[in-house]
Amino acid sequence: MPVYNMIQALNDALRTAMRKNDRIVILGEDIGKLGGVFRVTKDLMAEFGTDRVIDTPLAEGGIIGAAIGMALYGLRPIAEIQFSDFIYPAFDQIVNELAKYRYRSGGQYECPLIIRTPSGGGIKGGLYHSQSPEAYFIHTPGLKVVMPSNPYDAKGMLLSSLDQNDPVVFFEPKRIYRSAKGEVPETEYRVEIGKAQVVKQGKDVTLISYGAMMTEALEAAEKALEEGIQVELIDLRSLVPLDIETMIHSIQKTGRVVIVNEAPRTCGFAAELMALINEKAFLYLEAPPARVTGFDTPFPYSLEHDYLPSVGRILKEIYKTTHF
Amino acid sequence: MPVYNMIQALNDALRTAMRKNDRIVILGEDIGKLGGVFRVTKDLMAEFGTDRVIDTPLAEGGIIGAAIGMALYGLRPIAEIQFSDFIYPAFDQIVNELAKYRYRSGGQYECPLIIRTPSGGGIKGGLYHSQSPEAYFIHTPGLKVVMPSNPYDAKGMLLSSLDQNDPVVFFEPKRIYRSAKGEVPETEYRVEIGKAQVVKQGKDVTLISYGAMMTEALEAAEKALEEGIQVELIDLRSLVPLDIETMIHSIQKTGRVVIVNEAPRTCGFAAELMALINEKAFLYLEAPPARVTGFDTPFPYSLEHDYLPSVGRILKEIYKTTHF
Amino acid sequence: MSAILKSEIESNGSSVQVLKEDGSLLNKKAEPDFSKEDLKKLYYLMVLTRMTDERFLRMQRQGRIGFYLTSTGEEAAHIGSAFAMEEKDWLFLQYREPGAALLRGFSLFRFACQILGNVGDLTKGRQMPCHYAYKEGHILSISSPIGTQIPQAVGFAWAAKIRNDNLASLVYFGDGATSSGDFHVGMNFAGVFKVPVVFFCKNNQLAISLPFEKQTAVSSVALKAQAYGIDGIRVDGNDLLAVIQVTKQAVQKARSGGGPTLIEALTYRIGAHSTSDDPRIYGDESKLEEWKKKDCILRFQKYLESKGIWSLGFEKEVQERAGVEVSKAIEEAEKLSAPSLDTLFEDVYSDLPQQLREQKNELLS
Amino acid sequence: MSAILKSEIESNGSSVQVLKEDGSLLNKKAEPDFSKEDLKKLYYLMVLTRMTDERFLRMQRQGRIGFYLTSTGEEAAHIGSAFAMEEKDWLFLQYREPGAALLRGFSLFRFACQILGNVGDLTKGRQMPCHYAYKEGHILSISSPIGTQIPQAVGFAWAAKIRNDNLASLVYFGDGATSSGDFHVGMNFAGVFKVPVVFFCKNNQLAISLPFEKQTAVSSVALKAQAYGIDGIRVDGNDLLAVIQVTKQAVQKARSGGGPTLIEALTYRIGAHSTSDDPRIYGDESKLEEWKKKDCILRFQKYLESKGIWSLGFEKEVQERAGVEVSKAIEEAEKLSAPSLDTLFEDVYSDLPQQLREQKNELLS
Ligand SMILES: Cc1ncc(C[n+]2csc(CCOP(=O)(O)OP(=O)(O)O)c2C)c(N)n1
Ligand SMILES: Cc1ncc(C[n+]2csc(CCOP(=O)(O)OP(=O)(O)O)c2C)c(N)n1
Ligand SMILES: [Mg+2]
Ligand SMILES: [Mg+2]
Repeated sequence: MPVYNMIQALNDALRTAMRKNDRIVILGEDIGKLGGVFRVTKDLMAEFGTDRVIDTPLAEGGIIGAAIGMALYGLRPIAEIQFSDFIYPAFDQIVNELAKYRYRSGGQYECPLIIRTPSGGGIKGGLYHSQSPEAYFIHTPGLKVVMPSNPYDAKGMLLSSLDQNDPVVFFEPKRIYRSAKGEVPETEYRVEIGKAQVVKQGKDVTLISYGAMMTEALEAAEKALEEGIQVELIDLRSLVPLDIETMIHSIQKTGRVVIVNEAPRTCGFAAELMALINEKAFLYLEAPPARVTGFDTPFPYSLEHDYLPSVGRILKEIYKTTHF
Repeated sequence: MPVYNMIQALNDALRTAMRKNDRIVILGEDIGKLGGVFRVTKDLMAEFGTDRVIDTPLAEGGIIGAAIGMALYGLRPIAEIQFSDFIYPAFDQIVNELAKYRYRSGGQYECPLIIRTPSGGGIKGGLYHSQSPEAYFIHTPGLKVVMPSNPYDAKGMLLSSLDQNDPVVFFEPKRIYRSAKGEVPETEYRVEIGKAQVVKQGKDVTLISYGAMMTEALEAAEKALEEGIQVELIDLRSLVPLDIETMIHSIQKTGRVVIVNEAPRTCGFAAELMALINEKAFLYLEAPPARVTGFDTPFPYSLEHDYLPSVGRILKEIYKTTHF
Repeated sequence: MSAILKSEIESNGSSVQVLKEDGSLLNKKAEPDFSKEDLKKLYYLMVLTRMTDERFLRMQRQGRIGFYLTSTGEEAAHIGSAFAMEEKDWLFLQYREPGAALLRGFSLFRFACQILGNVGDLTKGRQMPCHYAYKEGHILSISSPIGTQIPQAVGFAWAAKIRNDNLASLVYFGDGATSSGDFHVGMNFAGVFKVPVVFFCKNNQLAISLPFEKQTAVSSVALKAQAYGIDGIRVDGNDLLAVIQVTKQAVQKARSGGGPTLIEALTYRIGAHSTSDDPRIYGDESKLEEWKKKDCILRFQKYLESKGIWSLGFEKEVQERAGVEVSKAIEEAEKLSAPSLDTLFEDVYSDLPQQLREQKNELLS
Repeated sequence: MSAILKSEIESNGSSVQVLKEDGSLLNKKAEPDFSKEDLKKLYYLMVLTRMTDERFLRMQRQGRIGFYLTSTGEEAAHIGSAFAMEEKDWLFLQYREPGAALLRGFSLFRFACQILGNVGDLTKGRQMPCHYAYKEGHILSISSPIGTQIPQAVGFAWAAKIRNDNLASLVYFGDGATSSGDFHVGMNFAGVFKVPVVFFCKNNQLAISLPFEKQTAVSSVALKAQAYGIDGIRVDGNDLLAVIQVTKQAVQKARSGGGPTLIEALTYRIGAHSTSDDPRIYGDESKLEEWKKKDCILRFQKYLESKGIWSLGFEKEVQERAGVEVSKAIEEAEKLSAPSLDTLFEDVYSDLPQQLREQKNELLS
């Protein structure tokens, strides 16, 4: 089995799917000859031609608007937004149109469109190449929202996304695009959308994260073990739909939970998870659910590693929670 | 003191402020001769002329983009977005530009811009004249977000918003535009941004809401009293910054809390309030914080009153919480 | 297609006409050779559309429906253009083109059900009146946000081109919509990728209260095509025959790989923007009177009269037939009740995810 | 201003030139009467800008800075236009106009601090390199999202007009930016309200990897002005004198109430898009070679030579002075350390609200 990084796994997923289904077209800025600024679409234009690998003008609203039309027609478009920080010119098309098309047409139409977009900080990108805007989309009914944290899931979830008859916003944690490596089957396998993964079992405290933050979370879990704290680590992977069972099941066991994500705190996804835990496992809680998140500021440049949840900050919350 | 509805109070606030400060300009679609589709800007063009009351072409991105430029210049623009459902074409300008201008310029520039926009359902507006998108803006550092629930606050908070040197998204709960009436001083008074109001004191359970939902919340509180439950009802009014003290103080007393807002549930503001309550008052909680919200669907037309939190649904949560 | 019109599908500001305002032919050679059946059908549809508007407007005033949008005065623009498309083509509507939907077989009964938002509504009572969707007739879903359908129509037609399916899409929008970012990106994409789409701007010279001359500083929407390397043409929107001809040429050009065309149909909004609007506050009375005189149905009627098709008897018959059709549809529709509670949760996704199942139980319990 | 140019500020596709490619005058009458001082200053600035680019590029390769964007080959376009504005005017930059900032007094030291993101950075180390803000020099804050500055510049100039302040704004953007919705809404608003703004498009014929002919189907950005009732003009972007003249005319027109102008400066991106880019994958080698020959500094140098200003000795002096200036600035800047942790929480709001106070304590404790 080849060992791929995230970029290679995603490239492989695209190629695999496009070979099998000629209704798949991909479109975005610089995805053609250049192969995308991160090379996720490398060599695809050479193989599939300019009708199926489309370099668009600089207009995210045009990319998503046109992709919606393609999906309505019966194609399976995969749109790339170069950085998730630049998704907002398409926000109206995504939240008012894409997310609501099935509903408002009474189910007559459907819009199976995948929006791939790199997100997250830690690459010295400053305010506009580092954002984690997933909460905006999680708050929008009609969208599915996923974020894999490793090459295996990246390929398997991208292929699963193509099975969905609903729009999927597919966030790619760009900080670990190259650093996350792993074995990736050459076959056309699936990783189910809507299922979390228990990465590490433990009985003392549940640690929940997703995306690039899984790296810090895992390290924190390992460090905590050195102090005798057994952390159960969950990679959500799929944010909408959410695997509530796996999460609640773990908390029923541990009674303690720390949530880690890098977006700004207020009204972020960690808040929603805390709310759900309150609703579904209140009586099991032996400490308040805690969150380690980005701060409520724009994303900085020089101090980005102070902004991002660190192993240290996660550990601190793990200790606080276990000693509550 | 005159008795005004919300529209009259807002109109009065605008006139009062514009008479005093000639740097205030207002701009938006149909706000001139027509006076806005809800008449909030009625007669202002006649009084202040077309340089200060500006009917714009149909482009929300243009309205906010231009208003940012005006604010940077030193004017005090107040932009109207005709319905908050139509704010998304300006989303990029709001979240990437307006919210971050001060930060990214290292404090060299500031952007004191007020965005007034009617929001919320219950007026038979269907998917696109009913939305409550406040969570998107609450999740965006750099913005202040408010929503008054009565004419007195509407005028007082609009005048206070003009004192802020930060951008303010000013949501107007349009369902109660005409139905909410009250005495409104003719003077230039202020209602402080960042202060909640305890509308009704009670010792059994804290009920938190804002905007049009205050109507249902108050009715539920009164009904609960008939059953012997003393509800403490809080009108948040200001969502960012949030009056955490008032909220926590109340919960420390009651140990129980129900939150009501009409936006879709997942990742909505109620989740954030629940998270904050966990963080700040966990040991006081005698029952899990509960939320009554809109459902995770687009906003419907025929069934809108089933979608919106009703007195019945609120009461049910109050009972559940008090009998936990 | 006559050469007279053909040469006009170029970027210029002048306006194409076939019928003079008195209904006589401007140029004999430009007359299309439609069958009497077609001419009668078109006339009926225009009358039916206007009558439908009147009836729903009245119902709104009676409180029987919540909201309505008329297309009075603009029937030729949208019916003519829809007529010029083939059945296999797809139409993206703004909201003020009921005649186009009726032409595509959207029954008045379904229309009434949509307006009432009842169980007979194909869209399950989810949208405001006049925001329907009718896949069977190749009518996409109408939404309120202005301009959003424009890039969607581009993507749709583009997909057909990619699949080598020989069909086109036509997208309607108003003069107000030309100011939206979506207009710009849609036009630009269509130009770059030579997409088989027809952009059809119904310039009724008003966007709620804003007159066209304040919407943009250019004198004609058609001129905007030049920014995208696209052909633009302005047609007299109250001239049914000219609208049909110009649209036919545009769609033929699209199908044969010639790329998109922007058609501007110049007309005027005779009624209010919607039942929520009060044009007395901002309206231009003299312009309104001027345009009322140019009524598109009257002009076509005079043409039909000159062809020996229209007569007082014919008119009476048309009016009666239309009247019965509308009445019956409304009567049938009003018998139906609101959609059931569980429909609230359907169609958000292709399935019903757990959280919606729970929320549904919450509401129904 | 010479009549030769004046007549050119009209919507047409042709390109204005003052200097031929060999540096000789196309038309004697079009020659501006700049002082020797000004000509020398302009030359120095162009050389300094290019040298700054080279030095920072090298530093990036050495790992001393994280990212950089050069403007090589495009110096005339942005320096000439900035020079044409008065000091009281305001400039909205995209990101590839360092010479404009230097002209406005943004010191190389401050520039280097911004690139290093250290305590000397006026913007407190918050943005990527080349995204500065310099209020003292009337330079607005640069952001990454393409096109956003366009409607902002319109609003800014419009505010000046409302206040009867006699000043204008100029906004820079690339050919790629013309596809954004913000370009459209900004242009349209400016046309409707006759705003004293100059739209300055540096058409370097590339947007990262996308060549201009795939960005839009129209042959010239200047033609897009027609969609908005605005004057459009294409100028040879490698001709410093032509850029200055055309911009001066546009800003004078703006000030005198004549409304906005769209200037397209045709040039070419000689370097990579940024240090993250690799143009070997997509570049057009022959076009690059062709444009390298049209270098703007060389052309201006030849003109100066013909005026007896430029000589080998002069060149050496300029190079040395610029070299020292750059080296000193970098040296000084590299002495400084990163901003302190508490700056993370400053400037989100005018004050520090409670939740940020708490988060700050969380981080610092
Ligand atoms: C993005 C957006 N902004 C504002 C509105 C409110 N609105 C509804 S219709 C309309 C005017 C549309 O004018 P035009 O496109 O000319 O169509 P017409 O109504 O004249 O047929 C406006 C401003 C909207 N629906 N969408
Ligand atoms: C809204 C948005 N989308 C995408 C990007 C990524 N991006 C950065 S620069 C660029 C190309 C810009 O081209 P142009 O406007 O011609 O300027 P140039 O770089 O050629 O000077 C792109 C696509 C962005 N910054 N903003
Ligand atoms: Mg109109
Ligand atoms: Mg460029």
